[in-house]
Parts: sequence; C-alpha cells; structure tokens
Amino acid sequence: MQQTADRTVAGQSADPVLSIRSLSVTFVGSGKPIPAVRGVDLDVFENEVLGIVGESGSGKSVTALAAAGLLPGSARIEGSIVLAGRNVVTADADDLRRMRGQDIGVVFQDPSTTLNPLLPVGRQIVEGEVAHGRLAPVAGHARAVELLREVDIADPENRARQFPFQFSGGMRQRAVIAMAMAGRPKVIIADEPTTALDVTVQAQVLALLALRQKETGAAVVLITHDLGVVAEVAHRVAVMYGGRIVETGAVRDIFAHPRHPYTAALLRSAPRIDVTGDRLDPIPGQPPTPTDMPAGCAFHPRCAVSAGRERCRTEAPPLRPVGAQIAACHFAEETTVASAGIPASARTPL
Amino acid sequence: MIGFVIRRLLHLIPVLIAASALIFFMMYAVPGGPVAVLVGENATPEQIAEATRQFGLDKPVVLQYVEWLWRALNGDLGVSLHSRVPVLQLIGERLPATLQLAATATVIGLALGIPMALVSALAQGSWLDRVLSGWSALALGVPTFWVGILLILLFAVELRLLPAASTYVPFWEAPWQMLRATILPALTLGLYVSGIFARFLRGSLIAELNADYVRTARSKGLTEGAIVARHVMRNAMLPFVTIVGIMLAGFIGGAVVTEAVFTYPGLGRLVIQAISSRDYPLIQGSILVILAIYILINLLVDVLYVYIDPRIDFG
Amino acid sequence: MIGSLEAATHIAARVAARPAALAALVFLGALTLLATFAGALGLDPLEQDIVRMLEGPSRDYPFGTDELGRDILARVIFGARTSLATAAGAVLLAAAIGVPIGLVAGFFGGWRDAVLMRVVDLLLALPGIMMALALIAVLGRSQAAALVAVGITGVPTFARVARAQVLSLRRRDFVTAVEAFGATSSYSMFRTILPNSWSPILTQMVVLSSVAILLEAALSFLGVGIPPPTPSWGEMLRTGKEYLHDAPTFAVLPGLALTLTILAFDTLGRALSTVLEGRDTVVPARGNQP
Amino acid sequence: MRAVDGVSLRVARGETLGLVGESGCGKTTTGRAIMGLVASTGGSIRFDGQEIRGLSRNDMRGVRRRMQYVFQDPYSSLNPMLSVGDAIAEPLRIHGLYDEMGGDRWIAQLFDMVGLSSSVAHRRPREFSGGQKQRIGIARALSLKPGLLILDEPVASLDVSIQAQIVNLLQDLQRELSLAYLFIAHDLSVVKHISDRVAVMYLGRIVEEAGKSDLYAAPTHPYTQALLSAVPVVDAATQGRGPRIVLQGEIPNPSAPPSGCHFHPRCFRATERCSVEAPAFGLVAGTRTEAACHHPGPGP
Repeated sequence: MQQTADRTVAGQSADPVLSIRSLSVTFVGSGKPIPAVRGVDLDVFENEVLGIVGESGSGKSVTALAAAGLLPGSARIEGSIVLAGRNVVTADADDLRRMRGQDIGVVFQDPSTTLNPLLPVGRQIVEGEVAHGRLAPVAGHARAVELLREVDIADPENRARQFPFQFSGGMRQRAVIAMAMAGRPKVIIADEPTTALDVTVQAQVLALLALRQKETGAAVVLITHDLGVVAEVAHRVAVMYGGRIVETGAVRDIFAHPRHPYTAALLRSAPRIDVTGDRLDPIPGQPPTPTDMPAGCAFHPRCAVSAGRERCRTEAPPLRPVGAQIAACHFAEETTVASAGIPASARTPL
Repeated sequence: MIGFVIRRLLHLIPVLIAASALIFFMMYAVPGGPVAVLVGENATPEQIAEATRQFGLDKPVVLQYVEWLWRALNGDLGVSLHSRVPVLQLIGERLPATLQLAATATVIGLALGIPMALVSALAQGSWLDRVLSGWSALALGVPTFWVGILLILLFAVELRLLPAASTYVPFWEAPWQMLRATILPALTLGLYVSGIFARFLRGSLIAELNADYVRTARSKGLTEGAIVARHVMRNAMLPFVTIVGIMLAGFIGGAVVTEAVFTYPGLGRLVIQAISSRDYPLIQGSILVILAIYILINLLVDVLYVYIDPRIDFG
Repeated sequence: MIGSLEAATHIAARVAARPAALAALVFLGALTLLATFAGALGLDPLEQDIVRMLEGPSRDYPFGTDELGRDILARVIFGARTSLATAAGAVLLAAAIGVPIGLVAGFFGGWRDAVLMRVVDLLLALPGIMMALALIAVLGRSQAAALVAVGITGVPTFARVARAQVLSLRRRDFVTAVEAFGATSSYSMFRTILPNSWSPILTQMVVLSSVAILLEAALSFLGVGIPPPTPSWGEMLRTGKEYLHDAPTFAVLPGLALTLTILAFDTLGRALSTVLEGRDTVVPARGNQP
Repeated sequence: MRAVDGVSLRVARGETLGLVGESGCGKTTTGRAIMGLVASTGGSIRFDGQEIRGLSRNDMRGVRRRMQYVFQDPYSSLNPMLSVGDAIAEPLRIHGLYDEMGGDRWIAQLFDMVGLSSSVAHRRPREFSGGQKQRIGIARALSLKPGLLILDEPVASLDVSIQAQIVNLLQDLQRELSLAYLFIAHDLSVVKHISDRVAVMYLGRIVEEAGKSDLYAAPTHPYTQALLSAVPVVDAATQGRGPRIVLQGEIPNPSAPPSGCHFHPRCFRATERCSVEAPAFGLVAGTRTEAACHHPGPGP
C-alpha cells in the first residue's frame, strides 16, 4: 500500500457519522462489577480511518463493540453513541437491527470462527442484505460473486458456493470484509482484523481494507495493538489506556510529537524493524486491570513524568488540546519530542 | 455415497467379529462350562456325553466359534434350549414390537425435548429456564420403573382408562388400538428421554449461541429467530444427532425394565427370560442382533452427519 | 500438597452456595447417617408381623407393611444401606479400572490407544443394563455380582473421561515442559497429569453414583440383582408392583426414596461440574434406560 | 508429514540465533526436535561437540540438563497445581539435584535473577500476570544452569509494553551467564533486536541465514525481502514508506509443499527452473549471506 507523506485529516468540518459521548461500559456478573470503559468521547467522520490503539484491558474493543450494539447482556452502558443520527444506546432491538448492514458493519479478529462452518460463504455474505429485504433471494448468488470479486478473490463464481473450511485464513478475512461491506455501511468496525494472520497475509488484507475504504468513502474504525498498523493505515488515532482515551489526533502529529507520556513510552518501548538500537526502553510495571484501577491518572504508577507529583495520584486529567492534538495529562507540555522521537540517524533504510 | 456406506460397513466388520467372539466365549466363563448349562447340574455322565457330542463341544473351542459364526452369518443362530424354537424366529417375533415402542418413545422424547431445550436456551437464566431444567432433571432422574408404576396406578388402577399390561398391536393394522396398548410404556420411555434430549440440546444450543459466528450474524442485522433457525440449530444438531442415535439404539434391547413393568412382549424381555433360564444360544443370538442394530444406527448417524456437515466428505 | 484442604473447603463452599446442591448434600448426608446407624434405631427389616400384612401407613408402621408383614420404613432405611454401599463400591471399581485404561491409552497413544479404545467402544455398544444382565448371567446372582456388574458398565465412561483429560493436558505446555526437563513417563503421568485430572474424574464419580444406584435398583427390580431377603429398593418395587390394588404405598414409597437419592446425586454432580469445570451440561454418559 | 526438511543451524556459546518464519514454516518443530520432544528422522544434532540424536533415554536426560526450553504461552506452561517456587524447583527435583545445586538459596537467587521477589514462591501461577509468569518460566529454565536456551516465541503473547521488559531481561541474563539462545519468533522486529544472526524459514526449509545487519539491510532471498517489506512500520506515519512487495497468494499447506523451491508459486523472481529444482543452500556470491535461491540478489 503506497501512501503519500501528505495525508489530510479528512472530513473534519462535516458532521461525524459516529459520535460517542461520555461512554461508560461496566460488566456486571456474579463477581465484582468490571468497569471496562470509563468515559470515552470520540467522533468518526466519513471517509477516514480512525485507529484505536491500546494494550489488553484498555477498553478498545469494548468501545468499538458498543458502537455496533454488540455487547452482551451483562454490559451496563451509559452515555450516548450516535450513529447516523440515531442513538445506539437507547435504540430498541428492531431499530438496532435495521442499522446493521446499512449503517454499520463489523470485521472481527479471528476469521476461523467468525463464519458459520456449515453454510456456503456466498450465502453468508449476502444474508444480511436478503434479510433486510434489500436484495431478492434469487439475486443473492450473483451479488455474492460480485462482492467476492471486489475483495480480490479469484474464481468468485465457485468460491461463493464453497464452505469456510475450503478457504485459507486470509481469504476468509477477505470474505468477512466483503460481508461487512455488503450493505455499503457508513461505518466499519474492524476489531484486530489482522492479528490472527501471518505478516505477508496481513499486508494483503490491510491493503485491501484501505483500498475498499477509499473506494466506498466509508469510515473505518480500526482497533489494534500494533502501532505499525495504525501508522500505515489510519488517518487519525485514539490511544486508550485504562478504559479512557489518553491522547487523540492526526496520526502524523501523534507519532512525531506524542504529548501523553504513555503514548511516548509505548513508541519507545516497542522493538522496531526500522530502527537499530541496542537496548529497549520498557514501561515499568503492568497495565492496570479494570477491577483494580489506580486513582487519579490511571497511568501514574508507571509514569516517569508523574514521579513525586500529588496531582497525578489524585486528579484524573481531562482531555485538552496540546499542540496539534488532544491529550489527557496534567503535564503534557513536558513530554517533548526528544523524550519520544527516534533520532533520524538511527533509522536504517529498508 | 454408496461407497461411503460400504467403506463404513467394512470398518465395522472387525468390531462385530470381536463382539461376537466376546459373546461366544462368555459361555465358557460360566462355572461348570457350557455343558453344565446344557444339561443341568444333576445330569448323568451319559447325558453329559450325549450333549457334548450333540452340540459339538468335543471339537476345539476356536473351531466351535468359527462354526457358530459361520452359521450365524447364514442366519442360523441355533435353537433355544428352553423352547426348542429357532433363536432367529423368537427374535423375529419380538423385534417389530421393540422397534415400534422405541420409535414411538423417541418421537415423544423429541416432541417434548426439542421445544423445552429451545425455550430454555433462549431464556437462559430466567425462571422459565430454571423450571424447565428442573423438569428435565426430574425426567431423566426418576427411574422409569417407578414412573411406569405411577402411570399404571393412575391410568389403570384409579381411572381405569388404560390396560396395565401392554400388548403389541402393529400400528398399520389398528392405529387406535396400538396407541391404547403402547401409550403407557412409550410415555414412560419418552418422558425419560425427553429429559436427556432437553438437557443435552440446551447445552449445545447455549454453546453455539456464544460462538463467534452468531455475533457475526447479529452484526449483519439478522433477527434472533433467524439466527437460531438458520445458524444455531444446524450447528447444535451435529452433536444432538449422535445422542438421539445412542438413545434410539439403547431402546432396542435396553428397554428391558420398562418392558418388564408393562409386560410388553419386546426383545428386552426375551433376553431377561433367556438369562434367567440360562438359555445360552438365545442370549448369544439376541445380544448379537442388538449389537448389529446398534451398529446400523451408528452408521445411519454417520450418514446424517455427512448431510449436515460439509466438512465431512464421502471420501 | 499445601492448600489442598483449603481448596477442598473452597469448592465445598461454592457447591453449598447453590440452594439445590445444598439440599442434595443435606439429604444425602442424612440418608448416609440413617443407613449407617439403622441398626441402632431399633429398626428391623426382617421381623414379620404376620397379622398385619400389606397395611397402609399407620402410627406403628409409618410407611405401612409388606406382603410378609415387615416394616416398610425399616426396609427402606436398610435398603439405603444396600443401595449406597453397592453404588459406592461399583463407582470405585469402575474408576479403579477405567481411569488407568484411559490414562494409558491417552498417554502412550498408538496401538495401545487403538486396542484399549476399541474394547471400550465395544463395551459402550451394549446398553448398560444389557451388559449388566449378561455379566450376572455369567457370575450368578449375588450382591457382589450386582456390584461388579454395575461397576463394569461404568468402566467405559471413566476410561473415556480420563483419556480425554490426558489428551487435553498433553497439549498444554506444562506437560511438555516436564518432558523437556528430562522427566520419566511415569513422572509426567502420575505427578503432572493425574493431579490435574481429578476434577472431571470426581465429577464423573458423583454423576455415575446416580447411574449406579439406578442400575442396581433396576437389576433388583428385574429379580436378578441383590438376592432376598436383603432389603433393596428395586426388590421392594418389584414386589410392591404386584399389590398396586391393595397397598399402593408399598411400591410408591420405596420408589420415592430411590428417586430422591438419584436426583440428589445428579444435582450434586451438576453443581460440582459447574464449580470445577465451568459447565453444567452433564448428561449421564452411560445410557441407563431401564 | 515432513514438517522440517534438511534444516542446518549453528548456535555458538553466548550467541543468539534468531529463527523466524510464518505459521507452518516448522520453526517450533525445529526447536522441539533439538530438545528431543519430537522425533527427528534424519540428520545430526551436536551439542557441545557430542552427537545427541539417537541417544538413550538416560544419556538424553543428562543433555537436557544443559539445554532448556522456554514456552510461548506463560498461561499454559506452568502447572496450575504447583506453587511457582515448586515450579522453579521441579527440574532440580526431577534430576535429583535440588540440594546439590543449593536448595532454597538457589531458588531464591533464581527469583532474584528474573526480577521477582522470592517471597511470592508459595503462590499459584494464577495469581501472576502474563509477564510475571514468563519470568517464572525463564527462572525455571535456568534452574539447572543450562548452556543453551531454546526460546519459543517467548514474548508473542505479551502486551507491547511488557515485551520490552522480557527482551531486556533475556539480554541481561545472556550477558551475565554467557548463555546461547535459539530465539524462535514470527516477529521480525523482536528478532532483529535480540539476535546476532538470523535464519529465515519457509515451509520446513531455511531459505536464508546471515548476520543480523546483513540480513536486515541487504536480504538476498525474495521471501526474506517480501517478509521484511510486509512489516508495518511506525515511521510510515511521519515519513511515508517506499514501495512494498505484496506477495500473491498464501502459505501453502505444509503437508503438501510445492515442487522445486517451495516458494516459487508466490515468488516474483521465479523461473522454470525454480518449479523443478530445489535450490541448494550456500553462500551468495559477493556477500556474507547464505541462501537457498536460484536467483539471489538485491530486492526488486
């Protein structure tokens, strides 16, 4: 996938297609309630790829599944999620169902389990469209073939009749992308879509996802733990930690000038193929678990900037504009380029 | 398809041979050996010698087995020691009764069990689920012979609506009478098996409802009804078909107790009679037939699998 | 092993937190106590009161009397002793034979697995009651024969559970790790795999207890189980069935005791399965249809 | 099925050899074959100059003392029934060396070496996070003072911020104890960071092996080139990126690999010869790199 260095943040002036305000998600079960998401605000605009990055337990997947209305019954959801003018949180089951397919589509992580093993792939791809009455059952096969062709699957005529076990991992994920896009949705949630794939296949699938996004003008919310994937595919990024967004802005700005100490530390700690260095710079300690969240800023026990600062331990920092982006740190101005950036001399050409 | 069935049948040959050997040599484990069984404990030496020769017991054991097996393959399972009637004929008289009872009971079990499992799985954790789960625990836990006795007490002794002893009436000859004659044992077995069906299917339905592909189907905007009908049911049916097959096979010959409660003339009671009178050719013959039927039902289940699951091909 | 007692207490507490399981535990506890101290209660299951045969419940005989004028309550309580003891023996026998078979088959694989599992499949092919009947035909009728017959029918279940457990554990890295350290096969099998297999085996033992009680009662009901005059629930049902017109409680009350005991074991087994393995879909693996 | 075919590797004392490849390439099987955990059907494995393939069970026990394995999944590699202290001591007990190696003092020292307090020794594995469990797994592997550690994807299941901690720990331990590492991974960035030399596997064969800087700067095998180019890089955000080699198709089924060079159906340089003749593994002219390719050379 070739990208020009000059990527504009698209559509910022228009209304967002997906707008999340003060979203909190708590899972209640037999044990202690688990607050997985603790106050998230997020806008997604048409014709852009928004990356959400974070480690396990950061709440990135829960946020995205909440937007698609796919959380299990044990989830208590507060706040609002407005998708194409309708609030997902308060919508009833029928409204929600009608929004799926045409307003929102989902690509899941593990393509080996997201398809029903007993039904032909083609039928599964157009099933939603047929169920919504947007496609006549007799036209199903032809439409499935067309969709498979759009995601570069060779011999779509026969492939549509085959079953998932006859597809390779990458082909299954292409089929899932075709399925998510079958109803031309305004927003596509891609939850770790390439984590289960090999790196050469990941490259194919990411390229395809970016191409289909550009062709359809849909908004894509890409959830991943891989900073490299965000850097290559996303236009904007939201970094999540401990159930909150700690920093958000254009990918270029954030990767060049991270303002939140967590973002900076994450960029420094990851081993990189394009950089030669002797020693990694790890983040000390563990990511917090939702049931055991530190008071104040959730990152303070692992943060170098917060050392000895009372305010970080007691007061949760709000998101505020810092430089070109928005960050949630009381001392965001202290996170400098030098502490985060990689010296150009260390870069090795590929 | 035919090739598949033939291959499966070929695989079953060693199983049948091993089983038949086991059944045959069982007789030699009896104290006193097979001769004692044939002539009784107080026989004279002449009687023993006569029986030994007559039944070929003076030949090597392996040869006896091979001869027995060869005759069995040719449809000759010997003669009942007790009634001197060919074993195959005795079994032939009882088999239709057993098959009819087993089929009726399975139909009752499915008619009760499948809806119960569906309601339970879709309303998981609700009071309705708890009531139905309790009911299925009761249905599969309460001994069938006690249920049978209670049913007799209610319908035969108190209400005098139905006969206490059931008889075999072929369905195609007199369907209404057949129902009257068979309903109590069929209901007894049907209730029991509905508990097994409901509990098992509920479990696999719940497992399937939590599968990733169901979340995918929801993300496409399918109704819950369509998800259950088109996606979940089919996947949950795979293990369920096996259980139905096992239960159906179990009723052929395994419904001994229920047949005894209602004095129903089935295969199970034939075996009981054979065992209590130590009628070894009859025991061997009926167990062999029961095994053969079990194996056939398993084959049927395998064939059904091929139709439900595209991952298994005929090859 | 440090903390096993602690773990056992923890599991017991979690099982007891489920009301149905608690009720089952209390019932089985009371029944065991009654059965153990039945003699000390002054009850006699064999004493005949020949002027009072086939009576309904009364002040003297709360459960009534049987066709020989014996106290049905006493016989039900002594029947519990027969039933529980036979079932316990049978389940232990089944586990003692079945678990090693499954362990060996799963651990060594290859021809051992093929041969052992073929035999197990063969045993599974016959309905449980049919196999028990055939064994009794060979062994003759006695309480020991009933125990062995019921026990042998449980062997395939334990073999399968143990084998499945070994196979799933062998895929886990900590078992491979022990091999990588240079441990012997017996070390991996008895020190690593077996201690990690007790929960499904224990669950299966409780579940199979209900099957064993049912099967023993069925054999006695058919007249080939525990020989009279030893009191057994199945035998009482068999006789009681002949007097449904005159003394309906004769068949009904022993049947109730039997049913409650079976349900209690079943409930307990499911609770254990939920607590230990996180799923509650235990279907008695051995078709027990009488 | 032939999972690994004619693989040759050398690891020198105190050195890290990275073994990279995608799923089904046989890298884990290679590691396990060296440990004798899977049977190998041919070839030679020499350890400290001694041939260990075909050793008796007893002799192999001795070898296993000096070579240990660290597993990918810290959740499944620790016995849930043992306390972590017992887990670390288990290899010592199996070899009957617990007291000889220093008993409790040595165990406490091992906890210290991997950055944990020995006061947690009585706890069960479930009380630890993934990163901590991996530290325990490393301490366990070190308990017999081995010379070689086979590390099978030791950081793949850890969060990014924890991966760096473990990588640094492994580097420190290697320096202190002059350990040799065979580091098996699919993540080219981690491998680049920790290795001295790197070998790339594809469908059961080594396709290229070189010193780290040569391999990453000037790969000669088309597969290595594609693999390196496929890795998403953070700098793309600010610098953009050059042309990428996107391979066609996917990794074939390892049980039925293609004829000739296994990579030829996906290769952008394949010729007639590649589909017929398997290329020999050898030094590429004018480089210090060894590769198995009929048409080695700089990228497209």
